[in-house]
Amino acid sequence: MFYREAGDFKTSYEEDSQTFPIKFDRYRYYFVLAFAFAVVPFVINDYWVNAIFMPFLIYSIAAIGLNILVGYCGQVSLGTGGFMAVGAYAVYKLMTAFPEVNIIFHVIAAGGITAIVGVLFGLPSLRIKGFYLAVATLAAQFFLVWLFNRVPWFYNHSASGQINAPERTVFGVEVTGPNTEAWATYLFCLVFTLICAILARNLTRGVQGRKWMAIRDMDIAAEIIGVDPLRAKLSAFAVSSFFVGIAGALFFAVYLGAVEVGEAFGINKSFLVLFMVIIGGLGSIFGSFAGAAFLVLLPVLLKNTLVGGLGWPTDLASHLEFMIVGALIIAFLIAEPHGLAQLWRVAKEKLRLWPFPH
Amino acid sequence: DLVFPSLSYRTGPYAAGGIPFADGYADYFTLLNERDGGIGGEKIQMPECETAYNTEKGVECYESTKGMGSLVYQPLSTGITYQLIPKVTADGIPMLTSGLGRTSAKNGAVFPWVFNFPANYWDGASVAVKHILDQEGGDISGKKIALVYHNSAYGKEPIRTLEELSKKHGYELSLIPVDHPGQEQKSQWLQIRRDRPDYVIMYGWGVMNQVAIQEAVNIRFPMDKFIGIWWSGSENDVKPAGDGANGYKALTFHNLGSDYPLYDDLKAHVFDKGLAAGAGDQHGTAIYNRGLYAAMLVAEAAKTAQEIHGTSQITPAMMRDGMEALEMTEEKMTALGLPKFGPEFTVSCENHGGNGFAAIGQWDASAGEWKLITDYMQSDQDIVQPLIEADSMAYADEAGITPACN
Amino acid sequence: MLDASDEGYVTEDGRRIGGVLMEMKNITLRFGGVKAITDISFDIREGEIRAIIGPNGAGKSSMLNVISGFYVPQEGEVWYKGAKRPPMKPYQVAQLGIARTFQNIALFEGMTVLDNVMTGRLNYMKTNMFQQALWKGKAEAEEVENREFVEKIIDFLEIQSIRKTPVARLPYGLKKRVELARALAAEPSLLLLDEPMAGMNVEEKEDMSRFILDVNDEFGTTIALIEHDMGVVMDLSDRVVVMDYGKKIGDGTPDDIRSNQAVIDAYLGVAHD
Amino acid sequence: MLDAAETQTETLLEVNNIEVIYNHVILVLKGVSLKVPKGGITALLGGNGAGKTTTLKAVSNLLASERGEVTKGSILYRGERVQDLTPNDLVKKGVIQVMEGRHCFEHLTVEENLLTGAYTRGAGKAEIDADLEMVYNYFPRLKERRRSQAGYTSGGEQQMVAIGRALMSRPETILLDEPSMGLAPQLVEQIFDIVKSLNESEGYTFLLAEQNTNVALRFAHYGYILENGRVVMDGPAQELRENPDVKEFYLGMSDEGRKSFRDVRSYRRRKRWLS
Amino acid sequence: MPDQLIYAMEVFLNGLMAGVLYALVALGFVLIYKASGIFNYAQGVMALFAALTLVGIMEGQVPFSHLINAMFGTEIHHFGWHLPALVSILLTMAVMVLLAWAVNKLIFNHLVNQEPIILFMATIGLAYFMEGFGDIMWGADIKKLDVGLPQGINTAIDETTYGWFGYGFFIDNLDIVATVIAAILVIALVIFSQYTKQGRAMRAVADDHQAALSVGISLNFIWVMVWSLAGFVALVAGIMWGTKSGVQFSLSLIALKALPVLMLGGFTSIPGAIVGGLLIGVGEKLFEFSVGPLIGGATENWFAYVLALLFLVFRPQGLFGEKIIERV
Ligand SMILES: Nc1ncnc2c1ncn2[C@@H]1O[C@H](COP(=O)(O)OP(=O)(O)OP(=O)(O)O)[C@@H](O)[C@H]1O
Ligand SMILES: Nc1ncnc2c1ncn2[C@@H]1O[C@H](COP(=O)(O)OP(=O)(O)OP(=O)(O)O)[C@@H](O)[C@H]1O
Ligand SMILES: [Mg+2]
Ligand SMILES: [Mg+2]
Repeated sequence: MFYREAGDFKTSYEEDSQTFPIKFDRYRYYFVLAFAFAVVPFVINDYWVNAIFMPFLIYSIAAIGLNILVGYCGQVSLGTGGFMAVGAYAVYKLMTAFPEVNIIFHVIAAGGITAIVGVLFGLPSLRIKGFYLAVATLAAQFFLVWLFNRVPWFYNHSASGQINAPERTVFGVEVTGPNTEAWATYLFCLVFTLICAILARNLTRGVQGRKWMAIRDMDIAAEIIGVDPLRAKLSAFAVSSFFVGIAGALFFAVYLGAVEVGEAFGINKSFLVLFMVIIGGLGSIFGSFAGAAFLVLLPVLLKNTLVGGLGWPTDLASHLEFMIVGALIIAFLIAEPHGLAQLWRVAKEKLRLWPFPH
Repeated sequence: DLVFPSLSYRTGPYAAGGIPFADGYADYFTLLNERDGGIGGEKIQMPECETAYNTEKGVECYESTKGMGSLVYQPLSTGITYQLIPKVTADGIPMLTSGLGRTSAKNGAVFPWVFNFPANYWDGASVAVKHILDQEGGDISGKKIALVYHNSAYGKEPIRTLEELSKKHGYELSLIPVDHPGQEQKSQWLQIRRDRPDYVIMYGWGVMNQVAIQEAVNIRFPMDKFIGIWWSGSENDVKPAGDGANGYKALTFHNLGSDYPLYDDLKAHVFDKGLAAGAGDQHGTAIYNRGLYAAMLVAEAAKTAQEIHGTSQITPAMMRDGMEALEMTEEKMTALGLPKFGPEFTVSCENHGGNGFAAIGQWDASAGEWKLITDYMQSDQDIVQPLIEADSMAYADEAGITPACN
Repeated sequence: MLDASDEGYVTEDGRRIGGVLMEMKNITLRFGGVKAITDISFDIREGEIRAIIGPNGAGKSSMLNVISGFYVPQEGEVWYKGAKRPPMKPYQVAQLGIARTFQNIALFEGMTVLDNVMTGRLNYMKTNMFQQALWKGKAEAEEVENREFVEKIIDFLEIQSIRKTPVARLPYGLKKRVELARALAAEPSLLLLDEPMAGMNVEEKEDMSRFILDVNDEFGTTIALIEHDMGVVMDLSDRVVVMDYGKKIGDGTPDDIRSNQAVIDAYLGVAHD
Repeated sequence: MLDAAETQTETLLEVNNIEVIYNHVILVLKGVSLKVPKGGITALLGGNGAGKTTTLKAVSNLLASERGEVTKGSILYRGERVQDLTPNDLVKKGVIQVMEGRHCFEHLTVEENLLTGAYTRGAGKAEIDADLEMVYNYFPRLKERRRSQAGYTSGGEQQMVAIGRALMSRPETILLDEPSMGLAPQLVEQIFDIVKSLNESEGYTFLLAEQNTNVALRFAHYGYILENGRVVMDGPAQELRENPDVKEFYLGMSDEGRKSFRDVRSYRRRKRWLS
Repeated sequence: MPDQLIYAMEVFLNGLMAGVLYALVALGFVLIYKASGIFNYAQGVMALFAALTLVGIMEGQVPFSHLINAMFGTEIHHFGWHLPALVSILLTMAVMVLLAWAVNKLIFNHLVNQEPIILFMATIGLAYFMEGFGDIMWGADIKKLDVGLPQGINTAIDETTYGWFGYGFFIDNLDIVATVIAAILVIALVIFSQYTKQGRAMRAVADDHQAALSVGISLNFIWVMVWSLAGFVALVAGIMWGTKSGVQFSLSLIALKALPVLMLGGFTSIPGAIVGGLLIGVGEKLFEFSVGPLIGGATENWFAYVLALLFLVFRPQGLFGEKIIERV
């Protein structure tokens, strides 16, 4: 038996409700953290950061945010791209309006602004449910993109309509602008990701999380046992948008550096993040990471093997990449509809029983 | 080896434009390798990376290829260009965006690593108006010109220029945006039908072009008064509309068709050897020629660099010098087997964008081909140059750059 | 008939029943053309076990829904704790101390048993979202405190062993018990049970009966229950309302009901032993 | 009515030692065997989670849609292996299941629900109308509600719809899962009367999972008692009814007759045959 | 009559026509949603795939030629035939049935009884797959599609209205054809789903997979049938839109135009798709015509959604959608 939780008894409720109740898991978590903070920064280069780590970390935040809304509160949203745009433009306006304030606060404030916008667009969720709501959130997506494209104030009247991240530092180290170091941007994003994950975990394990899940599982029953559906849903929209806004802010300021709204925050972004959430596992923080990793890594991996390894023409490779990603999504769903997180859980369950079949 | 990565897009919504360009870009380098053994004796490597016109993939492509010693980037996407401007600047790798990208990058004092010769979006707008002036015998005051544009940063580029020009020439400008992807343009074209503008200028890309041309045919808008930017001037854009599209015009900064000595070489050294890139069915199309032309400019710049620095093994920084000292003359082009293929121009530190020459091509539906109907004309520098100055200086301010030419 | 004076009454087995806790006055509920409830009045007294019976489709569940605020009757008033209850949302009703179980089990399938029961404590948990997000401190303390209470309920209903099981995997009977646990966790003053024993065998019904009686006894919870098993109804309840086609056709002690001819005709079929 | 001696007649359905696993990990049935004779009413009794529903679903091949599978044993219908058939093949062979918990088509009207029951039949309109009339005869309440969406009908009404729908397929064998759940007492009687009359006059065979042991054993010919995924006892209904354990645990009778539910408050641990 | 009013009328009529085209796409969604509760994200890609296949068959393109050429160094592209449109349409239909069969066999048979969002996700996987597959099979370049449908301004209407108002209305012939086809489709589909046994079974399946199985409805059969129907609708939509704009990747994005239509009409209602389409078409065109110029235009994308959203706030299941049953 590889995996044991027997003998790991809890003597207090605090211990019982901790994030990794099993010792083995807890150590693995500490190990990953230590590795991410103490080893990775020293070995990565531009490619790893810009092509893999940064998108992974930022998308993880977005996925966590969306997971709160979709996975925990059951409100399917396709407005993620629009909300990320809010985060991006908010941080841009803040950065250019208050250059003396530290960018950390700008990013957090951008999250806050996005939360407010999220709540506005979440209002209809009280009446509109399921796929109707999903489609309705597209209104946010299209409207916001149109707005940022339309009103020159948002892009400081620049001729091209693009926004460019000016140079900003944290502790004297540049984290945005052209002259950043790989490790610095990586650490900056990593800290945000970690904090967001912890906050999300805290919010979902307690009473707030239960309210959301109750609404998700059966909204009528939830209301009858005392959950105010409007507040629960709006709070989910707020928290979710907060994270998504932070992701959008980092996406623009730290990762891309220059952004055109329709391109970077179009509807594809909304779908992409939703895919991450579903593939990773609805209602699971770990799943958000898994989903983000899956959809960030897989295409890169496929491309590198097909084009780099096998020398296929790029177009064939990328068509094939589409087919493989699609087929994998389906295969995963068939194997385990509840996402990578659940696959992991079942695998653990099997390991625990191993070598016995049941 | 000389590494010229190709960030192409053969998939996604703009594949139809991306494929011929990437093919032309690749075939030209293949030709140099096969026929001349590369440039100055150095073989050319051309790693291709698929971006699907997506900025994030573009970044990934840039990062994954820059380690190979890439000499110059040519992303063929305005979005990716903006992404890469700070990156190439920091990494010291030149970037060429012929007829696209950030217009004000023409100011090499602010954008030392970015080049956009021979013409840019603002030149395009100006040349279009110039053509209209010619058509109307020099007076267009009181005429109506409508701009149908892709509602994105790219599509909005010409607005300022056209506004300035309208002040100068006294025409009336109306703006008609079309949202991505632009499959439905009923309202826009009904509006045009009602307002009856004398001319329509279009800045479109992708499916928007075909639909616009089809709708124009439907409302019987006179095709010879409908002028597209070079990105709205491929065979793909006009063919779906059939005969109705006959007479449609589009700008171009290079010549059209396959009637050049170079094509014989291409046939002998590339096509017939089965080395053609892609499916090999794009030869001679407008955007394929653009790919050839872009590759030719890169190759000539590389040669110039080799001459300047006296070494065949050039670095990105040397490449930049070559680009900055590039001089395209008719002799040079004729020698390359591309007589009259593009405008003549010279590049300098102050001017990374050439001289702003472009010509008008016209679609001949019965022959199924584009034909150049004018000479290369220079854009109205009095209007364009100050705009570039203003925009690049604004950028310099924002990004804290001190413009300098050594 | 019992003497239903304001002071209450004493049951056969000697329990004291208090004053009127909830009173339904002339309730009428329609769905389009369907009249689910027609002009029904009855009361529920403090500490009482009150049964509602009637044929299928009589409007019993609808009545519970009216009580919990999910259906809004077209006519009639609901009085609670001596005051007329203004129109409210179901969650506000829950905050008044009315908890319930559902005819078609309405557990939160995606959560574990423990989480389900903890949802019953929602209205006792007051930390705000920021405290929640920080967790350490207030939020954790509150969680632990409520968890202790919930554990008591879990012990009481003997579902310790399935605490961490997702409810979706549980068999029907256990789900019903978890649902009861959730309702109890809210420490309600009025507990509404909609067919708590449907789909159970005698033994399980005995268990369930025991829980219901214990709740009533130990916590003094007032209970209104709908049930089709006459044995259970007659044995457990203090008073019974009988509905048929949305109308009230009987109200009284089990013995009264047993011998009520209208009830026998409409519902019991044969006189129940 | 058949009696014990006559159950020697043809065995219609035979379940041999089946094991069922859900989700690849949860073992639910641990070797269940039973025989359903033609023209008989066989009851499957047992507490919550004993595996009654699972057994019925295994027979009707509905397990796959719940990520469950039969991993061992065999299921024979008229001597023919039916495990690999699709549920609709089985319905065509005359086996239909009335699922636990009603499972009506919420958005269809009551009448449309009933008509879906006749899906597999190639019968003409007249014949189907006649059957519809028959169902309405059995359940007059449904006739009143025929035009309303099933989702809005009460629990009991839905149960009637589910049973009526199964009858519409003119089956040979009906697998009834907890037909009495949530029904008013006279309706329970009535439904069992219907079962009995269908059994006697039309020769339908029934396999019946029931919690209401009392009624079930009154109407069934033969019974199996399931606990924890195993058959712990079986025998003619008559005998089971007499069995003291059954009496105590399933019928709620003590020697003094029916116990009152009020008297169970004193703690009492149940006896298990196996656990 | 004042000019503005006449123009508005023209815009109105064109809005109706555009709405019909949206509705054609929406219909495919409705069919599949109605029969399985699956929100088929791949509907747009199916239209693209159908159109690609149609062109490919008509022009005698060799499927997978690019792949074959890349692997074997061959140079094959065309079979060299040119099939009549009708034959090609029938052949394409056969391909769509095959696709329906494969989709069910390989995907949805394994996902019976899953939550809607999971099924939705599976269709996303399908969309990815088919996008790559269609491109590999037929190439990513733009293809012209001409099955002989009339296109361009309808002169009769132009002249008549000119006679009336002194301003000729522009109505596209293609739109008129689309309207006729859509009307026929909708009537046929409504009759099918409301009054036939298979239609009833289809709705039953949507409500409860397991219960449908238990009464002997073969999910497999129903789904293959419905996906084939949806494939057929996709083909019709593909032909219409392909004729308008050429057959190419962007065709799959028309799905986005269909979504607000779905919301407005109700996911489950066939007539709803048409009515929703008309409302959206007219609404967005009139808005762009009247308000658009004031706020900078290009409002159509979001306006359709906002219109649908506002509407839903008052009627959460759309105009004709089935009421969401809320009972405890
Ligand atoms: N889909 C499923 N996934 C996992 N476990 C299941 C599933 N369905 C049933 N089980 C488990 O199988 C066991 C037997 O369940 P089953 O429904 O067959 O019991 P039953 O005898 O019908 O009980 P009841 O009288 O409550 O209906 C239970 O422990 C249940 O938790
Ligand atoms: N939301 C609703 N819309 C329409 N009709 C409804 C609704 N809720 C209940 N009804 C109808 O009201 C009547 C009473 O239903 P109710 O559920 O209260 O019955 P019940 O007494 O609980 O029956 P059962 O014992 O079968 O559960 C039924 O005929 C039902 O169809
Ligand atoms: Mg009820
Ligand atoms: Mg059961």
